[in-house]
Amino acid sequence: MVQTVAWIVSLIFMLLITAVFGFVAFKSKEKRDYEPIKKKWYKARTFYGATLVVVMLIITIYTLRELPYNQPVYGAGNDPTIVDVEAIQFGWKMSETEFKVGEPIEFHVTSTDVTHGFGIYDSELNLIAQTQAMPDYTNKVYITFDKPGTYDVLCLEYCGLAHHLMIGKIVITE
Amino acid sequence: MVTTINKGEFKSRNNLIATYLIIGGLVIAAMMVFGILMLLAQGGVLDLPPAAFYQFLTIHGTGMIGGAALAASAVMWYFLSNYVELSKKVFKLNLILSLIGVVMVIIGVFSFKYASAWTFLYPLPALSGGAWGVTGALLYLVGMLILGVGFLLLYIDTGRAIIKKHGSLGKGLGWDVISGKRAEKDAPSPTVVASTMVTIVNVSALTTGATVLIMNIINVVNPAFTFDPLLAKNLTYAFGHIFANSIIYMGVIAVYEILPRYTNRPWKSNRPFLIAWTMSTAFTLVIYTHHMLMDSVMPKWMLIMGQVLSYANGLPVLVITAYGALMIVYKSGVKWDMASGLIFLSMFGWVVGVVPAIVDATIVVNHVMHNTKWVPGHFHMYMGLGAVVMIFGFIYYLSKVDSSLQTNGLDKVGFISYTLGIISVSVGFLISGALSTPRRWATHFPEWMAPAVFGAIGGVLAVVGLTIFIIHFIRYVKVRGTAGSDLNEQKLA
Amino acid sequence: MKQTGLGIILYGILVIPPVKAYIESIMLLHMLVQLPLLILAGWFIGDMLIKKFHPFFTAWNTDGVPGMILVVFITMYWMLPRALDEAVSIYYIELFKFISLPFVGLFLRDSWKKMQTLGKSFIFLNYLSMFALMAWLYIDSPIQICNNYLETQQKVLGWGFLVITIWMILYLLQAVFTDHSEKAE
Amino acid sequence: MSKNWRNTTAIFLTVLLGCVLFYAGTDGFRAFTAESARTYKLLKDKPKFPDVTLEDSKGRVYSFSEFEGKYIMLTFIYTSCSDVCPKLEMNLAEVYSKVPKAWIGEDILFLSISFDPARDDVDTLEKYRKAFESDGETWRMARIADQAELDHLLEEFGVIVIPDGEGGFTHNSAFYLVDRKGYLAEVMDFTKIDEAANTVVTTLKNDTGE
Repeated sequence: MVQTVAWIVSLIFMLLITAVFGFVAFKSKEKRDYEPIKKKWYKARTFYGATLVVVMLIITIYTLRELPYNQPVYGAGNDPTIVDVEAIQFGWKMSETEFKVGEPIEFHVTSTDVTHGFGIYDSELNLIAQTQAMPDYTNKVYITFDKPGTYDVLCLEYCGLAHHLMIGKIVITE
Repeated sequence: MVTTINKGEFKSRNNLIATYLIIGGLVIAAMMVFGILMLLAQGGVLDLPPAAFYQFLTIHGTGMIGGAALAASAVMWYFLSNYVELSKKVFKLNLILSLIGVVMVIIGVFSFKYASAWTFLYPLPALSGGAWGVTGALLYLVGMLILGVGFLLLYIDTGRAIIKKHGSLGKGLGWDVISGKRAEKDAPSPTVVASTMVTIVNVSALTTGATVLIMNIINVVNPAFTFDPLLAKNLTYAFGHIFANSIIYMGVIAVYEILPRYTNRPWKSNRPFLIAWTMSTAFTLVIYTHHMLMDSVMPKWMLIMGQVLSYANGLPVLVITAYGALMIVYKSGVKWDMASGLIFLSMFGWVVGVVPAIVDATIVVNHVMHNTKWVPGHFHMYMGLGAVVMIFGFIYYLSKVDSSLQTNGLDKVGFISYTLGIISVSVGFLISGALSTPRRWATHFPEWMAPAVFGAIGGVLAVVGLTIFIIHFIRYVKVRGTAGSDLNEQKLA
Repeated sequence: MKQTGLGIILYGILVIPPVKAYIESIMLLHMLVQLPLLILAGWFIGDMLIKKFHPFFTAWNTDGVPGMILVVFITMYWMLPRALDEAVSIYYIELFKFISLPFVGLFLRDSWKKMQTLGKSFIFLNYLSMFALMAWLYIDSPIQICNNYLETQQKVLGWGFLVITIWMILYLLQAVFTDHSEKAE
Repeated sequence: MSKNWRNTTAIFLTVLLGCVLFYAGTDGFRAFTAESARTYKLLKDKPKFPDVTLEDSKGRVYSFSEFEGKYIMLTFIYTSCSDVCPKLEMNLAEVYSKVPKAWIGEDILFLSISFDPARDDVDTLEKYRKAFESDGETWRMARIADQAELDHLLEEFGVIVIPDGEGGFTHNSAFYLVDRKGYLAEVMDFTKIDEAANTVVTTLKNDTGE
């Protein structure tokens, strides 16, 4: 799951940074001339900077391969179900709410009043996809559910006093 | 460099600086209390009506940004005035306008129930679903506009002063040194470079902000005038992102100025440093699009740039500023006290806060983490543990050089309490985010409550720490100037 | 004195009925040509007037702020879509246009040189964001804002404002990034 | 301060003057466009509907005074209009459906008036009527054949119609409600259907005493 990966990666890097700062703080009691330190660590910086750039580049390329904005390629005879979603203060109007496992679905999301957020949660309350619901614009979510169950649609952009009550339901059957 | 400033002038400058910092500090502390109340409500401990929750949310965001920006601008002004000639009148005017703006915002939120969150996403101010009326919206929006005017005047003045001294803003960023036309030893000081960057980005941000605020005002007064909501969103986030970010870029001046004095190692602008700051200037202006990664109607290249440049924007701090701070401290025999400790902590806070930010700026991650509590997790870390700590580090520094006030064990308790507190708050948020908890929800499902309560407890610790800091600062204000010489700061190292 | 003559001639041309009618028939010309030219006429005429009434201006417009406030209010008034509409359909609003705008030019001339960099920059940035907003309003508005002009003209005006805004941004960029150190010394 | 009192006074006066200018120029910060100013003025003046001669989609010719005793919900349109008018009429249909059946025909009539009599003859109006599923009785479509009468009406009701040179017109749009005596009672934003329906229902409720 993406969230777990994100959390673990962040944790590792944050702990690494903590270790570095801790180490430097620990070593700060010693007193040495600045010039040799500068010379040595400037050189190390070039290496460190270059490594960082390379790592970032690799991650960038890796994570940009598949974007949620891209419409999936549908097989012949496997046309997606298009669901019109309209957000209003404070509820969801969906043209359809019952789907089958494996059915490709396109949610076409818009809003009639203010900006809302269209977030699909699985039955364990994990966010699995989202987009913004904007007036005058239609954002799309491409998704194929692979597990049956009841999914919730929560509003993810603050839209007014009943923002947290804006919950819709989707049912996925086998 | 300070030779021209006489004693009296020095004192009145510090008076004004102290006023800024006290107001900023108190506002931040008060906003933390609102933050704790919100977390308690989300944790199911406190029964807060949703209307009150969203009013708190609005005031918390607005107040934190406003208070921290005010205090950070005092840090910048204090050090920048050593290099260029700033107008004290304008500095005072900004304070007055800010206070007027704050009062209007408070009245709008609490007396007229205005609660659009500090992002006031168009057309929410006009379409509240009956929750608030035109008066509340106008008080808030006009209040923000007045606040913006004050800050705009301040940055026009810093820009004017920098141009007068250095010739142009390009030279303030050291472009002639980068291009090799000028020697590295004649480069503008880090303070000037950072101030130039802040001037450029904030004048842009505030002009943009004024446009979108007036646009909202027009829409509130006459809903028949409608605007493109996507463009409005772009402008709102461009303004909000830049202005919020500038706080840490103002605060970091304290790091550049204070660390060298403690370690007796100079922090000079060299070419990589200048390049890094020019990069920061450019990136800060354009990476706001990472707030819009979930608007698939945006041009795709802009969203991809949003990810790529957000990554790149981590480089200046990771490779230059934080690295530089570590180098300066490493084996320096630095004397640790409250000021140097807080300054070092602030660099840690900034860097560590960059990590979840970069993770979230990744489009595939953003797809399931945008607008979850992961986002406040990252910015509570780098604002709470970075920017705010820079400000309080400066406060301890100021009280040290400008008075004979000693720190004691209580301050150390404050330091530890605050650090642990903010770390708990941030980690609480990050865990909530990893659990998909949506951000800005007045109530939580039971499975999301525990981290909120944990965060609230952390918040209490942080407020305790912050209160100790503020008490120290108020004691300093009372005994100011007792160090014998106001020019003491020059001799600190 | 030459300028004053020029200003009077310009003003004279602008009030010639056919010229006036033609300019006012096109929204873009009305707002972005006639109004600025009226201001310009006032600026030129101001050459003599300011010298002649020097004591008055020194006493009442010492730091340039009062004059600038008038300038801002009057120009803002003329940016209201309604003002433009009524200038065409109501004669006394039209009259007010031909009187108020030359005064804007006059006060602008007197105030601009008296104001400090801070005030001038602030005013400049203010107009920058105001013009950007106008561009947005006129280009984006799905409704017809003015009753006397077609929606397409409205859009053209919006683009006109956008061009001005971009031009102002470019001017600002060159102003802050070109070297001013010689001047400062 | 004393040295510069004139300048200070001038600042004060100019700010005051500016506010007065804006207050006066926007009817007390109420109307920023000529359209809103028009609505505001109409509601203040409440003009009487002039007695014009109408020709409706069924070819009947009668004068407006025949409607006396009933509320009239009005729109101004032309049938070859491709942008605002269809929307205006669609919204009118929605308002129509929201008014309780008991009142329709008895207490209130709906009427769409064409200001393009040259092209909108009886047949064209009939086609237009069908397109919007109006019954032609309780919601009628009509033209005013006499140009002078038409111009007078448009003038009275502040409707500005500019030919765009390509056969179309640019015009301002709204819902108008005329009371039983033929005086203008309300001008409503045609984009806000619910609000307009509410206003109509409330007015009728107060009037019929239910």
